Amino acid sequence: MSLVSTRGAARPLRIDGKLVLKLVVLAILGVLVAAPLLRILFETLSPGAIVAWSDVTSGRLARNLLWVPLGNTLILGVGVACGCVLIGGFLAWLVVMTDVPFRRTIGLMATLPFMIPSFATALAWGSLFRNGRVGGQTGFLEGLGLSIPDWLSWGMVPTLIVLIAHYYSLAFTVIAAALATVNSDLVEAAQMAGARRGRILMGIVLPVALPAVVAGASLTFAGAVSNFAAPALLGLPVRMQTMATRLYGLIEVGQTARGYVIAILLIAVSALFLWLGNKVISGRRSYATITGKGGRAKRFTLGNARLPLFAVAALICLATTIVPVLILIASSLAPSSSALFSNWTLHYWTGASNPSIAQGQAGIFSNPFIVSATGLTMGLGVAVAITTTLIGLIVAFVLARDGKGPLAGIINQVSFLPLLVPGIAFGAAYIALFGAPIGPFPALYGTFALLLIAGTAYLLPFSVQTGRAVIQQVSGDLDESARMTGAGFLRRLAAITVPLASRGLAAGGLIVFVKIMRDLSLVVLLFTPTMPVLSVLAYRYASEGFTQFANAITVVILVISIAATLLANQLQAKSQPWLKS
Amino acid sequence: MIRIENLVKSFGAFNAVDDISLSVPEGAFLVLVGPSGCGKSTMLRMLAGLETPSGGTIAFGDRIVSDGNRGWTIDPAQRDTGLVFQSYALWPHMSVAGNVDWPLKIAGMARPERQARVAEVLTMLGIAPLATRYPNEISGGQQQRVAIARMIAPRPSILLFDEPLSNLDAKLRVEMRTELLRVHRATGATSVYVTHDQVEAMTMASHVAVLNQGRVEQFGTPEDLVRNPATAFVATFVGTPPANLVPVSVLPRERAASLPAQASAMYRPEDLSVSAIPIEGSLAFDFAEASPVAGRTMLTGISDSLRITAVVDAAPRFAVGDKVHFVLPEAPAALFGANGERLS
Amino acid sequence: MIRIENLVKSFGAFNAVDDISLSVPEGAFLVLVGPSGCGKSTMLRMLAGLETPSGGTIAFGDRIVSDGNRGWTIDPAQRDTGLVFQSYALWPHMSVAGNVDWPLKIAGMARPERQARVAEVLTMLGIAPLATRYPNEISGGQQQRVAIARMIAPRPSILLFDEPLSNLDAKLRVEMRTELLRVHRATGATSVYVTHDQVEAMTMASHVAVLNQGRVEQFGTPEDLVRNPATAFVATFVGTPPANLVPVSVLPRERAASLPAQASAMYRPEDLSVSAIPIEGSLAFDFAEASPVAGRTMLTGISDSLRITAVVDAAPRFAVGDKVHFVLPEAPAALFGANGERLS
Amino acid sequence: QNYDPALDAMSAEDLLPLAQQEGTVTVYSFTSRIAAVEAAFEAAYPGIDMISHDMSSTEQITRLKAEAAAGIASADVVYISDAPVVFAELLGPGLVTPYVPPRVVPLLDAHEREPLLAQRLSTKVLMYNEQANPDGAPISNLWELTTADWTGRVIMVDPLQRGDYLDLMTEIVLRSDEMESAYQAQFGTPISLDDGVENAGQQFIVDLFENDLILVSSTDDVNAAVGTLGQDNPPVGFTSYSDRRDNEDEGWALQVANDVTPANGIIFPAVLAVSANATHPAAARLVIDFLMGDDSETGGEGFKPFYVAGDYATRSDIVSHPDAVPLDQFNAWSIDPVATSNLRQDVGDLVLSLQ
Ligand SMILES: Nc1ncnc2c1ncn2[C@@H]1O[C@H](COP(=O)(O)OP(=O)(O)OP(=O)(O)O)[C@@H](O)[C@H]1O
Ligand SMILES: Nc1ncnc2c1ncn2[C@@H]1O[C@H](COP(=O)(O)OP(=O)(O)OP(=O)(O)O)[C@@H](O)[C@H]1O
Ligand SMILES: [Mg+2]
Ligand SMILES: [Mg+2]
Repeated sequence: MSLVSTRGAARPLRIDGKLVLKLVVLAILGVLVAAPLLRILFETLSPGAIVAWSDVTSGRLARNLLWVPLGNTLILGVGVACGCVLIGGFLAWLVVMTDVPFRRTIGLMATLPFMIPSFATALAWGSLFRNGRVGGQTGFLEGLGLSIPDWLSWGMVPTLIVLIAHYYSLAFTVIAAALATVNSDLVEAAQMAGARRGRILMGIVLPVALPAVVAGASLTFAGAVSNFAAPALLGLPVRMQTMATRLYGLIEVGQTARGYVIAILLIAVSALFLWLGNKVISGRRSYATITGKGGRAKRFTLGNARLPLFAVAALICLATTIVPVLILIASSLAPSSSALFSNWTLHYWTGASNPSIAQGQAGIFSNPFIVSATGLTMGLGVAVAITTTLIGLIVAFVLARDGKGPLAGIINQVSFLPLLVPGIAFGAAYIALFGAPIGPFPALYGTFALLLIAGTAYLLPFSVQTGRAVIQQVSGDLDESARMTGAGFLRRLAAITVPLASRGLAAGGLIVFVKIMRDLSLVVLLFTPTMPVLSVLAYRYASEGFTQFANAITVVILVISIAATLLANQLQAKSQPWLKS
Repeated sequence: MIRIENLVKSFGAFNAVDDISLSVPEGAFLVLVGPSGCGKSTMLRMLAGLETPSGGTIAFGDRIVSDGNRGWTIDPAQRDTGLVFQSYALWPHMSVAGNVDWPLKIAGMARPERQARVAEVLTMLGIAPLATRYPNEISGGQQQRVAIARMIAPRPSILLFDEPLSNLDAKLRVEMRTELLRVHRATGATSVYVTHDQVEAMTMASHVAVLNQGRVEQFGTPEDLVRNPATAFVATFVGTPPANLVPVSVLPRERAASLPAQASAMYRPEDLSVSAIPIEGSLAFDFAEASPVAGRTMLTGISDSLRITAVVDAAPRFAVGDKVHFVLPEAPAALFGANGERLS
Repeated sequence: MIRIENLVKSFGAFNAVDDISLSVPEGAFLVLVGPSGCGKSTMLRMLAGLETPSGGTIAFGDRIVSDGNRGWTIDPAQRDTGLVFQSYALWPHMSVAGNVDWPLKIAGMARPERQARVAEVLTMLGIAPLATRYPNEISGGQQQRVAIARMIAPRPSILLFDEPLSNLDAKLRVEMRTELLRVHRATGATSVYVTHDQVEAMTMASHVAVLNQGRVEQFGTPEDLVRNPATAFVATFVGTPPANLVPVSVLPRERAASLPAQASAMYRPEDLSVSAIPIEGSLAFDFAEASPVAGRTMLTGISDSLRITAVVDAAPRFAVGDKVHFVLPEAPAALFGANGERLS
Repeated sequence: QNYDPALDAMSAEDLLPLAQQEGTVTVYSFTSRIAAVEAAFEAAYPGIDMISHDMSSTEQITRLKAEAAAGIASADVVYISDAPVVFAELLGPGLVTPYVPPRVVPLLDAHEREPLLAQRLSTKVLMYNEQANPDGAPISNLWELTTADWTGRVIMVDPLQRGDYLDLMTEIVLRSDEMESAYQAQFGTPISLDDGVENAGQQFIVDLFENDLILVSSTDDVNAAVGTLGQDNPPVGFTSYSDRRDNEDEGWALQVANDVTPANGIIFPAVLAVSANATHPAAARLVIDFLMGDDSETGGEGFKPFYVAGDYATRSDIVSHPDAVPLDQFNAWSIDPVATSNLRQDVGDLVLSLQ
């Protein structure tokens, strides 16, 4: 495939278009991702820091520094990935392929947990299951007189559950996008074979969307292993450490080199998993479910199971979205974090400055910054979502259409790495690399552009993974028939691949949007003080102990995210008339 | 036994299947033929339970399996039917053997038995060497055979075929139809078979239904249809080659004489002869094509929108555009009225 | 002009196309026939530039467009070819009209002209009323016609068809082939056409190549192939119905007498007759099927793996399993050696 | 040095015109209270635009190092906690330079002027629930925390998650002698050290961890665990004294345990420095001067946001907040950032080996 359509005489020494495209992609990734990562690596190799490697991997501290947290992390990663794929896959199937009632609502709710910060989900867990180990307020169940054992209050089990409750929506989003394009005759063929619903789901629907399942598993795995809030809140009281809490702590107490070594090791381990996942989907199998024979999208009737399955879905949504959202909203209204449902006041939202409350902080809507910050944050979110989706699309296209060989392997791995790099390290590397002028390029320090580029690189994995999963489902002959017309690469991408994969691309874009809206570590390092974004404002409040204000801002972010989701769904429905059934 | 009563399927305002009633006994081999878009696949999909009728009923034996008037249909899984999809609908993520094996697994068959069955049907369809390939690694005709293998392996008691041999070469098609008939007979199943191949329809069918625009034009045995087409549509649709229908108004005067003016006259191709010069009872056409069939030559001529075909023992060589004079027999084989109804 | 030299395409160790050389002049209508999986689609895909050959070259006119030895191929976009995919490859997100329109848009045609062109080809293929539907809202045969419409609308100078009429009914197929030939002639394009329909091959082709396992078995005019099959394979593959090949060893003694023992004798179906009792020169087979063709009856008998077909004017009624005695003419129409080579 | 050394000796009045010429000044601050300072500063010195950037100490350090690597001078003033790390990572390599406004030199102790200027002091001290302990602190000796009475009832932030808690642990080791006599005072016998334990401070940490010390991830978790009203048997924990000011809003009953042998925790500085490559050196000094407060008892506008109970001004002429234990009666160890930064990693490794 050629990037530019150069008509003219045959040139016998033409270089292979596919190779060119791969090299271009690799160059982009090299600049965006590999360079900052290498910088982090080199930082651990400097004479003063290199000892960190032996400390972490083999010294007497290695057990507590690395091995035990690594073990916990892997359990979390694998457990969360499996749980998320199962729950997300189940809900996606229910929403996309069946006639379950209120499926739009379920579909919307299932995308929310990822937009709710994981600390809120962890708090929700605590407010139900917390026991007296730590002291302070105990949870609802102990309040009823039940005695909750430590393993249910603290440590691995609640962390796993909370992380699954938080991340399954990622898997849902990706898998739902893929399932929306599954030709219903594949399912019908399974029905004809006499298979029951569960068998069809596990035997045909999920396997045929395997790229999406793997993408969902990869993203949730990475999310779980790098999540700090949940293990810190729920694991620390029983001294459960993960790589993420270790990493955060080491950077926080100034042992940066050790922290970066841990990060690099985490990346290496995750890369192994990613490689395995990639191996599974880049074999000879095809996952082309959108074929050139105009497949129908049909909903399957659930019959008697309709209400029970709806109940299950509703329960999941209730537990993972409504409860945390209520807690979040309550904690933006309640003066005391230990009595979330009493003495509610709108002060933290709209109140004017009152010296007796929160040192005279006015409510967030009375804060002049909040409006400009909201605009700015959304601008940043939209800009990053667009650039990330565009670059992710091209990377995903290359991986999906030509995913074999070492070059593709490298592209795949490199484009996934940013997910595992601590934002602060990534941000620092970006300042160091792009802060100063490079050749003809001006210094980007303190500009919106730097944030845009860094945000793009940082969030690329989301769009690559989601994009790849859906593009793999578009049968190759659809692109080939467009090649026959003489259309160039970009033209085909825009007219054929993008519309067919649009649901997945939109899902990826939405995740990126939500993620950058909430991200702090990257933004705080790269942004200039004069341009506050919402997450920074929330951080300011939180760091002074004004959690209600911080939570109010989190709710604002959540509302924006939901609005964006609704908008995307709306556009989606309009732009895909052929999918109506 | 399959009994279909007043079956209707509409997509919006459009009736893809429009009030069809017919029934065939158990063990029958019902062939559906009809022009592209007449509702054949829709019929099969309703028989399979994949589509709920908009009206009418389908009964297998004494059991009503779909009732369009009440809007319900028994789940495909509980009908013991198999369907070869027109689009194959192979599972792209399973190998050829995997595709055939999965339904057997669902049926709860033991592993060794399954392996034997898979090997058996793959061999029967000549695709055993491809067992480990994936659907995207085999040719169109090979894919089609995998679709057939997958359907017949569990030996369902109702076999539904949607143009199952359309992408096979003539030789293989002849062999395959023998195999399919053998399966049909061996299992005592009832089959419904959609095809565009006249020879297939004639040799395989115990019953043929000719559909047109969602309705049954004629339902009967293959011989019936060829010998006694009930409508002009059937006359021009069935047969290799099908009969010619010439409006009385364009007939040579000597042939039109005793016929009603509004009618159309049917002539069988083998009753025509050709001549290089106009003679009595001849009509001039532009030569279109000639092809050897069964040791004879099939000649086609076109004149405006009228197309005529003659099968002759020996034909002079014509070039495209030559005038050919088709000589009509004294009396037409049948006469049809203005609305296609048979007059005599 | 298309010149193919020593063309090879391998998938791993398997050669789908295995050293094919042939050439046809500009304006030719080359038909490729061959059994399922013999490499026809692969050939077309290489001609289209979608696949790089593993070896050999393809030249359009004087210009080499693919060179497998050096591993390069000119982009499909720069070949001015059109391909009807065996799998249709319609764009599911575009309406029927949209599918046909998009290539014209790419070609930079102005809007009114495009609209006219789209309407023209849709009408020609009888799918104009479906213009606003999406591919998943039309039947298989209708989809296939959209695929044809999309390909011919921009009038490429090389037309590649991969079984373009396989899902159409016989009547429509006859009309469509006339239309396609008209397009072919009107644009002066060179066409390469894959089909399993013998009549299509015979009536449309200026040249026919019979492929088998990636190789050319015979290349020539349609008449050539039927009259003078070069190999046993061609003899049993081409013709409606194709010729019978009987090993000399199973011939009745009186017929085998003067023939070499290792050879196989070819008999044309129309040269055979049938008898209910054994007579001189007859061979007993189990009755398999009978079907009316061109006013005659085509009878097929099977005995072990041997299958024989006769076309007779009038045949008694047989039931499946009856013994039928096929009477062979004194001398076979041709003789082939043990490896399929023609002896006489 | 890219600035005029004379600046260091100038008074605020002298700096003002130069600063106004510079026009703007950028402050990296570890506390969001800088926003209030910004408003006050701009009111006090019209014509100078102060830009404050709020980020944690860790982020400041990371950012300053990255900026230095790229040759960027973005910050002018660095207002930061985590003094031990700052000394090692910023001051040592010369990324920041010290500055003490001449007018406050006599008001500060030497260790509050060097190596960097300390503006105020924060605490990590032992707190208890005064509702559950109406008779006063349940603890009078740190070693009590290692006894069976307090198993699973002492809570603090993981010292490997937050630098100030690591500083607390380090200080305990640095004060091993005092810990040793406190042991004697508590148990009546001289301390005997475990294998591999080098001193009483380390022994205390080991014993504390083995007594099921509960670790959490933030100070607020400690506050809620210790302070929440209505508990029968609340734990005690190390947290910031100043968090007591939230008692009413949050429904807490936090109170400091002041009479603890040998000390109830640590008191440590928030420091001010000028970025080594400051592009607005005069304005930077003016901001630091402003942040040090005026000569009134409460420090005036510049110090106002920091004049709260539990935070202590370093200036000897600013009196402690009336709601808090006065600084001179406050029984916490004042940390020595230099000594701390030398020992910190070792103590961290000890804590690590206990988890
Ligand atoms: N990716 C692949 N890997 C291995 N073998 C392949 C692959 N693709 C095609 N083949 C094999 O190549 C041969 C030629 O395939 P091709 O599609 O050209 O057949 P065809 O002549 O078009 O057959 P049909 O008439 O059934 O469409 C087939 O035997 C097929 O199994
Ligand atoms: N979703 C739909 N909306 C509107 N019309 C439809 C839809 N699906 C099918 N049709 C129409 O219903 C008619 C019957 O379709 P069906 O697929 O049964 O045809 P068919 O007889 O199988 O034709 P073919 O021989 O071409 O496969 C067609 O005219 C088709 O255009
Ligand atoms: Mg059909
Ligand atoms: Mg093919």
